[in-house]
Parts: sequence; C-alpha cells; structure tokens
Amino acid sequence: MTFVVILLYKGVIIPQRQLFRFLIIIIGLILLAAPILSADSLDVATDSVQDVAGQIITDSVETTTSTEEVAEDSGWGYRTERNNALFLMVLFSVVILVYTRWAKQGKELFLRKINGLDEVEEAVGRATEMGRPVLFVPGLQELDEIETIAAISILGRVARITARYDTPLMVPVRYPLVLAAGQEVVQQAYIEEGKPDAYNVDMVRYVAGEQFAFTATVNGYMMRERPATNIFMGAFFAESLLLAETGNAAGSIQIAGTAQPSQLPFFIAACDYTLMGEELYAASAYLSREPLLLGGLKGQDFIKILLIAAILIGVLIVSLDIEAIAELYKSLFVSV
Amino acid sequence: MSWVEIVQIWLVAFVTLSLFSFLYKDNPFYRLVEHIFAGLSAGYYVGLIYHSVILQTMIDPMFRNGEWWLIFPGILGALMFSRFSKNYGWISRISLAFVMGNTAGIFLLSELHGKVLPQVGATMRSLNPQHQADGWTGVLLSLLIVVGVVSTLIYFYFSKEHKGVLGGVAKVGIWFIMISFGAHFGYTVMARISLLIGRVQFLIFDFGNSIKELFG
Amino acid sequence: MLEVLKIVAYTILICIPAAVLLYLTFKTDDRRYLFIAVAFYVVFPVVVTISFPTSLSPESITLYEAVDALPDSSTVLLTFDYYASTLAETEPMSRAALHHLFKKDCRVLTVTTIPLGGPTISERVTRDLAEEYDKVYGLDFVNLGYKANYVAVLKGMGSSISAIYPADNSGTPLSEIPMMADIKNYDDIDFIYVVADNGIVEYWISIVQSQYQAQVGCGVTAVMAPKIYAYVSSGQMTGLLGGMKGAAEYEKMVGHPGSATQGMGAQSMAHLFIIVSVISGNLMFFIDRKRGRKRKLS
Amino acid sequence: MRTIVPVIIAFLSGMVMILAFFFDPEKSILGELEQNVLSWVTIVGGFTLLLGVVSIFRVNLIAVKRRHDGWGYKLVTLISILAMAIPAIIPSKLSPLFGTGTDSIYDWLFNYLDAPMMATMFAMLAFYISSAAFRAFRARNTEATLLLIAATLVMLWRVPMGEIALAYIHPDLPQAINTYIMGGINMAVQRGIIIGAALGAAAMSLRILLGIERTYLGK
Repeated sequence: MTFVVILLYKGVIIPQRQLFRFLIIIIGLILLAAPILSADSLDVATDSVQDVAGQIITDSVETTTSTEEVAEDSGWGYRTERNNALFLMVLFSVVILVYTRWAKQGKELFLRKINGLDEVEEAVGRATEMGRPVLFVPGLQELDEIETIAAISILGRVARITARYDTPLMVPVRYPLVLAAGQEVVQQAYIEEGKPDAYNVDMVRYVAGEQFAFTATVNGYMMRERPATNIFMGAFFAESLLLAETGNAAGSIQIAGTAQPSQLPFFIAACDYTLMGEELYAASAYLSREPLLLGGLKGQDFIKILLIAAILIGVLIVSLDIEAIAELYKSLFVSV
Repeated sequence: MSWVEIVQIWLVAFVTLSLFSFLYKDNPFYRLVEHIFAGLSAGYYVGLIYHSVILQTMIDPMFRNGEWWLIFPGILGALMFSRFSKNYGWISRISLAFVMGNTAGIFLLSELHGKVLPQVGATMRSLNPQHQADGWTGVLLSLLIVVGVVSTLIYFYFSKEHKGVLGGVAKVGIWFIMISFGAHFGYTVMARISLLIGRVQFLIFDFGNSIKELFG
Repeated sequence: MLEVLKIVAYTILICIPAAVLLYLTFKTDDRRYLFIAVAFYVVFPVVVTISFPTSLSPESITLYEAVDALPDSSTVLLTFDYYASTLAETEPMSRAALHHLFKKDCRVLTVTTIPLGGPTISERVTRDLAEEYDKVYGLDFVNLGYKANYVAVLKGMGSSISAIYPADNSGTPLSEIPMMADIKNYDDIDFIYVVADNGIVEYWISIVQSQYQAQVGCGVTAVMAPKIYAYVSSGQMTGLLGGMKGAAEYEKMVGHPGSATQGMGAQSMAHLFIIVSVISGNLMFFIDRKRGRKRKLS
Repeated sequence: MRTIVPVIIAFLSGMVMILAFFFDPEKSILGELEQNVLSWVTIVGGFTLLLGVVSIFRVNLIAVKRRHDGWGYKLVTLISILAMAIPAIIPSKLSPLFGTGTDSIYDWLFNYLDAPMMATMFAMLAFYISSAAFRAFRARNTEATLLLIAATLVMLWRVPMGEIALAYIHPDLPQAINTYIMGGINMAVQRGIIIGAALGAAAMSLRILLGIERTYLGK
C-alpha cells in the first residue's frame, strides 16, 4: 500500500485528468472497502492471506466454517481467503498503469526487435529483385480486433519498404473499416517516403465479405500474379490452410503472424516465418510505439518475470522439503 | 421409412452434395446453398432472441411478477439500434459500454484468479525423487513441465534481447513450443477428418438406406 | 498377431491407391486427385466397417470415474456449448454422457451458450435419449436453453439460476418445474459436464470452477483438447475427452458404441494417408532441392 | 458527454463485479446488485445479436434494390432470413408449426437445412488439410521439423490403428506419448501460453474498465 501511495505522491502517476481520477477511484475503493467493511486493515489482511489460505489447504472440510467465522465478524462478509487475488489484481493494475503512463510520457522503454520483422524486410527486398508484387493480407476480422490493429501497423512498415523500392503492393481486405484504415496507413507510408505519386488507391482493395469468397479471390490473385512475397498478418481461421497452400504452389516466400492457436501450426508448417501469438502484438508495439500497446506489453513482461521467480522459488521450496513454508507458499496460489 | 423422412433425407443429401461440389469447382449450386445458409443463420437469431431474451427474460417477468424495472435493460438494448443513425449513433455506446464494462470486470478477476494463480501454483512441482511415486521418471516429467512453462514464458518476454542465458532458455522454449504445436497440428487434423466422417456416415447410412428403400 | 497382419494388409491397401493418386497430383499439379484419395480413405472404412479395439486414455477414465462416483440421483449440469458444425465430434459425447447419467438416475440440467443452434440441438439430443430411458421432462431433466452473453450467464448462475433463466427453453417458468425446486445455484449441482467446441470451456474453469468450487469435467473437440491438458494437470478440470477418439472411449466405457466408435476405422485410415502425404511431400521437396543444387553447381 | 458517459457506465458496471467478488453475496446488498446487473447484461447482450441480423438484412436489401452483381443470391438470403424468422415469432398457440418448439418450421429448417450446411462447410476442410499436407507442410528448418515429427507421432497415437502399430515398436510407447508429449511438453507450453494470454486479457479488461481503451466505442 505504501508503494501505491509513494507512486501517487511522487508524481509517477501524473494527473492527466481522467486516468488519474479513475486510478484514485479504483485503488481507493478497493483499499477502503476491505478495511471498512471487514473491520480488517489491508496490511493485516495481506499478512493473514497466508494463515487463512493455509488453513484452507490443510483442512478443506473446514473451509466453509472458517469462512463463515470471518464473515460473521464483518457486516459485509469480506472474503479474506481471496486476498491473494486482491493482491495480484492491485499489483497488476499498478504495474500496467505505471508503464502505460511512462509510455505516454515518451519515456524510453526497451522492446527487443522481433525476429520476424527482419524477415519481412528481407522478403520484400526479394520481391524487388524479382520485380514481382508483395501481397499483404491483414486477416479476416474487423478493425475492432487487436490482431487486425496489429496487422495494420505492420502494413505501415511493409508499405514504407515497398514505397522505397517501388515494389507493387496488393492488400485485399474483407471489411470496410479495415479498408479505410489500410488505405490511410499505406498512403501515409508513401508520403513519408517521398513518393506520394506512386501511391495508388487500388493497392488496398475491398474484395468480398464472405470468408470463402474472399479466400477464393485472393487465391486467384496469387495464381495469376505470382507475388514474390505473401505476408499474412492478423486473425485467420480455416482459410489459413488454403492461403498458405496456394502461396506455396505459386512459389512465393511466405511470412505469417496470428494469435489464433489452432491456425498457428499450419502457418508454421507452410510458411517461411511465423510470428506466434504475442509476438504479433509485440511486433506491432515495436513498430508503432503506441503507448497503450507498449505499456501493456511492458507491464505484462514485468509480471511475467515475477511469476517465473515465484515458480522457481516454489519449485525450490517444494523440492527441498521445507515443510513449514511449502504448504503456506503453495496456498498463496490457490483460487477459492 | 415414411415419405416425409425420405424427403428430409434427400434434402439434407442435396445440401451436402451441393456444398461438396465446390471441391470440384465453384458452381451455382454451391452459391445458392451458401446464401441460403447465411440467411437461415441470421433468421435463427431472430427467433432465438425473441423467445429466450425478449419474452422469457424481459416481458414475462414484467407482467407475471410485476418486475417493471426490467424495462430499463430493454430500453438500453433498444438503444443499440441508434447505431444505424448518423446523428444519434453515439447513444448506442452507452449500452455497449454497459456490457463491455461488465465483461471486463468479470474478466479482470477471473483471468488472474482463475487462470494465472492456479496455473502458476500447479507448476511448483517437486524435483525430489523421494516425493515422486515413480522416482526419477516422475522427476523427469516434473522437470519437463517446469522447464517448459518457464521457457515458454521467457520466449514471449520482450523486454530483453534474447542473448546469453536468456537466449538459451528461449531456444529451448521454441523447441518445446514447436513440439506442442505439432501435437496441436495432429489433433486439428483429427478434428477435421472427424467432421468429414460425420457427413460420410450420413451419406452412406441414412441417404444410402433411403435409396435402398426407394429402389428396392 | 492377427491385428498386426490386419495392419500390414491395410497398409498395403493404403499404399497402392495413395501412391497412384499422389503421383497424379504431383504430375498434374491438380489437387482434386488428392481429394479423391481422401474421399476414398474415409468412405471405404465406413462402408466395409473396419473396426479396431479402442484403448482408453487416463484422462477419459478420470472423467468416467468421476461421473460414476456420483451418488445416484445427484444433479448434473450438462452443457451443449457447440455449433452444428462440429456435431460429428461432440454429439457422440453428449449422447454417451446422457446414457451414463440417465442410467445412474441422475437429474440432468442442460444449458447452452451457443446462439446458433445450441437450444435446438440440446432439445433434440436430450429428448431422444430420455425417450429411451423413460425419463420425464421436468422431473428427470430440464433444458434451460440459451441466454445472451455467456460470461454473465456463467457468473450469474453462481448466485441464482432463476435470475438468469426465469424460464426454461420452452418458456415454462422455473417455479412451475418440480425438479428446479431445490436447485438454486452451483451449490446444488454435483457435477458440471461441459461438452464444447470452443474457448467457452475455459470460462467454465476460470469463472465457475475457481469461484464456486464446482467440479467440472469436459469433452471437447480435438482442436481444443491440447490446451485443456493444462487444466487437467492443475486439477481444475476433472477428466477430458479429446475429439472423436475421446467420444469413442466414453462410448466404450458406457457400453453404448455409437457413431464415434464406428468412425475410428475411417479416422485411422485417413490419418495414415495424411502421414504418408506429409512424408512423400517432404521427400519430393528434398529430392527437388538436391537436384536444384546440382543444377546450380553444373 | 458522448465519451464520458459510456466510460463511466462501463466503469460502474465492471466495478460492481469486482467488489462483489470480494464479498459474501448473502451478507450485503452487493450480491443482489451483482445478480441484477448480470441479468440486465444478458438482456442487453441479446439485442447485440439482433444488431448483426439487422445489418445483414440491410446490406442484402441494398444490394437487391440497386441490382448489384449477384443480387439474385442476395434475394435468396433475404427470403431465407424471413422464412426462418417470421414463423418463429408467431405464437405457437396458433399452431405447433409456429414458435420454436420441436415441431415448428423453425426447428425443422434448422435441423434439416442449417445444421447439415454448417457441418458440411467444415467437413470440406478435411480435403484441404490433406492437400496442404502433401504440397505445403515442409520440414524447412529445425522448428518445422520438430513440429512435423510431433504431429506425426500424435496422429499415429490418436487412432486405434496407429496405436497398435506404436505398441508393436514398444508396448509403453503410446502411454509415453500421452504422458511426456501431451501431458508433459505440450501441457507446459499450453500453460505458458494460457498465463501469457490471461495477463493480456486482464490488461485489456483493466484498460476498458478505466476508460483508457476505447476502441470498442469506435474511437
């Protein structure tokens, strides 16, 4: 709690009006609610996580009775056994918000370069050598899906390279909003590379609304034009197979990226390089430096390291048979 | 088999074969069935929502039990349709925000409390052969699991370059991930084949029997 | 030994048409030859009913034993969280589960979180099986049907089922259904048997199992199965049926072999064919690459 | 006004859930509040689905009116929507054919047209998978090779014929695949992915709750 207070006062969380107000509300409500309603101060509560949760593990039969006892003390029945979730939630929220804040302030946040991005550059270069087009499919979802947003920011990068080398670019899309966003991003890239005349509205094209009609059209294009490089980024479903197979038959270099777990194996087996799951978001955060994406990603990284540490400590404690701590430590990770 | 049943089976068979005909090449039958499909699916929602949501959850309790306040979610729901207006489209955001906020509230805790905590807890496995019923084989499994979870988390860690120890762990991570995706691949193949088997069973048993019935 | 001979015979049988059709595909670059091959390997075993003994995996046994250990006439929530597109994998699971539950005289409550077809499928399947076991609607089983926004539905049933479902699927108020008199929320449900073809199965764990301590077991499509292993291993999920094979295993344990058991022959043949395709495709790829290199060198 | 009201509503409706999580529902007003909010959400959520139907109807209607390419097919879609929807909303008291009961037109159309169509659409993927297996899935590097080997083992293990063949090599092999590949390596990786994805989803939820993330509001 002191950590939170320090952060608030030190001005790490600077009063950008709304964020600040809501931050205060959420943390305030949670912190206040626990002690007032359960007649239990939070510091005591976090300490007692161990005792209560430990009890639950050892005698699960008595769980209900012990909960009731706690509940009887307090008017609202605050559930002390869920303090571990409360702690994780508050920690998680603070970390994410602080990193987002830092990202918004333009603080230097390091993100490693994602390997797939180099491959994209190389593949586009190959298309230039061969004088054949680059095909970019930004997935089959509407713009409200994060995967599509990530795909559009990668499209911006690809368009800059094609603009630089005057390589033809083709971007078939399935939804009107993606069409608008895609055209904007591509045009912007061509302007930034100083080649506004080379930009052509038809580079980003609405193809068809229906899933398989869309796929059939894109496949037709691949067989006709034989693009040197196919880039599939975003949300793909059953059509992933069809697209990757046709591209393979057309002899194109293929790079894919999706977070759809059931399509990833097919892309990996059929494409030359694949951005898997979170890598897609990381690539887009790396390129766009969008504070929300970047802050979220950094915050999650921070929590991941804590979790890894927790796992390793846990393994150690359990393996070394430190009985006194073992049950207690494990009970911190029990969800009740 | 009554003639009604036979007609039904033939209808299903017609639909099935029309769709399969796409494998040979695109054709009007496929197109026709595809558009009927789109329409029926949309129409299904109308009947479902009308009965299960509007009648059963809203109107009936309002009149039967006098729960008049259910008119409010009804209004909120109806406001969704303001989206089709250019000037009042923003009103629909209120209803959307109500649903999205609620889901977010549930998710924030259920993801941390129901997934992260227990999954992390379950990874704390003993590497001590005395704790394992099957001795070192049990340790091997535990080791695989601990290394697998940690290296996967490291592979998807973006705040440091993958060099040195971190790079080594990430490399192990990618091998593990590939084996897991291989398993996923195998299972997905199984899933797709199963669905085809389902249709083939229909065509051979049901449709086949109806043909037998008709032509002796 | 007989089985091994059988396998050898089938392998030869697989190899000849497979080789011919793969060769044709390779020569003409027309994948329709491959389509013919797939059709052949799926249709042939179904027509001649090739069958093999189904072995049981520990995850399926866990599920079966958990259900079997329930006292007779306990209350079980059976979910129909699947679309009609995966009926071939999931319907046998639901049927086998109902066989098991009705045999044990359990009271069955069904829900669905799938808007497109969920309620229709659950009505069809439960009434079909209920007829076989002479079960009465409202006393032995109730279909709650569908309500929108599954996250809220799963969470809401934790405090009160009747707040989320004021009426059953056909519109009868829950207060008029005798079976529902003593079923208020998850506390009154002894086991949750999820049959799903999508990520909703994870919410049954992260929301219902974690927050209400309900015992959850599941049957899922093969696409979902690898992920669920993580929940089985953490003890959050009691047992798992994976895809059509899982369904066949449950059918075997319940003693009602159905369409899943019947499909195992075709499944075997098709898998072997796909493995052969992958291997031969890769062989050609490597031969081509070697030749290409030699050509470059010369 | 146009943004702040939705943001506040989202915050409040989510906060109820968060607070209710930490308190015994029987002991305070929070339990009742939670219950009401949830049942309201199921009602409002239902209208969201109708929204999709309305936009499909509109798009197709416009295409038919303006005689776009293939408008005949769009007309078929429109007729199908009406054929399914109209009998469904007529009260079943008039005839068992109406409504959504087991003898209704609605039920029949679903069971004998919609369901087989859906099943067949997905069954076609079996064909595509096999052609991709032959023509596209290549062991082009170490990673892809590992993937294909694991896939082959799992495909063999998961069918009775393959299982017998594997057991012939070594009787414990099928069991070992289940324990070490599926329950060991695969399980561990899936767990890592689940944890990562859960953190991502929680971060997203947090941003929606606090009104930082407004993409869903069309911003």
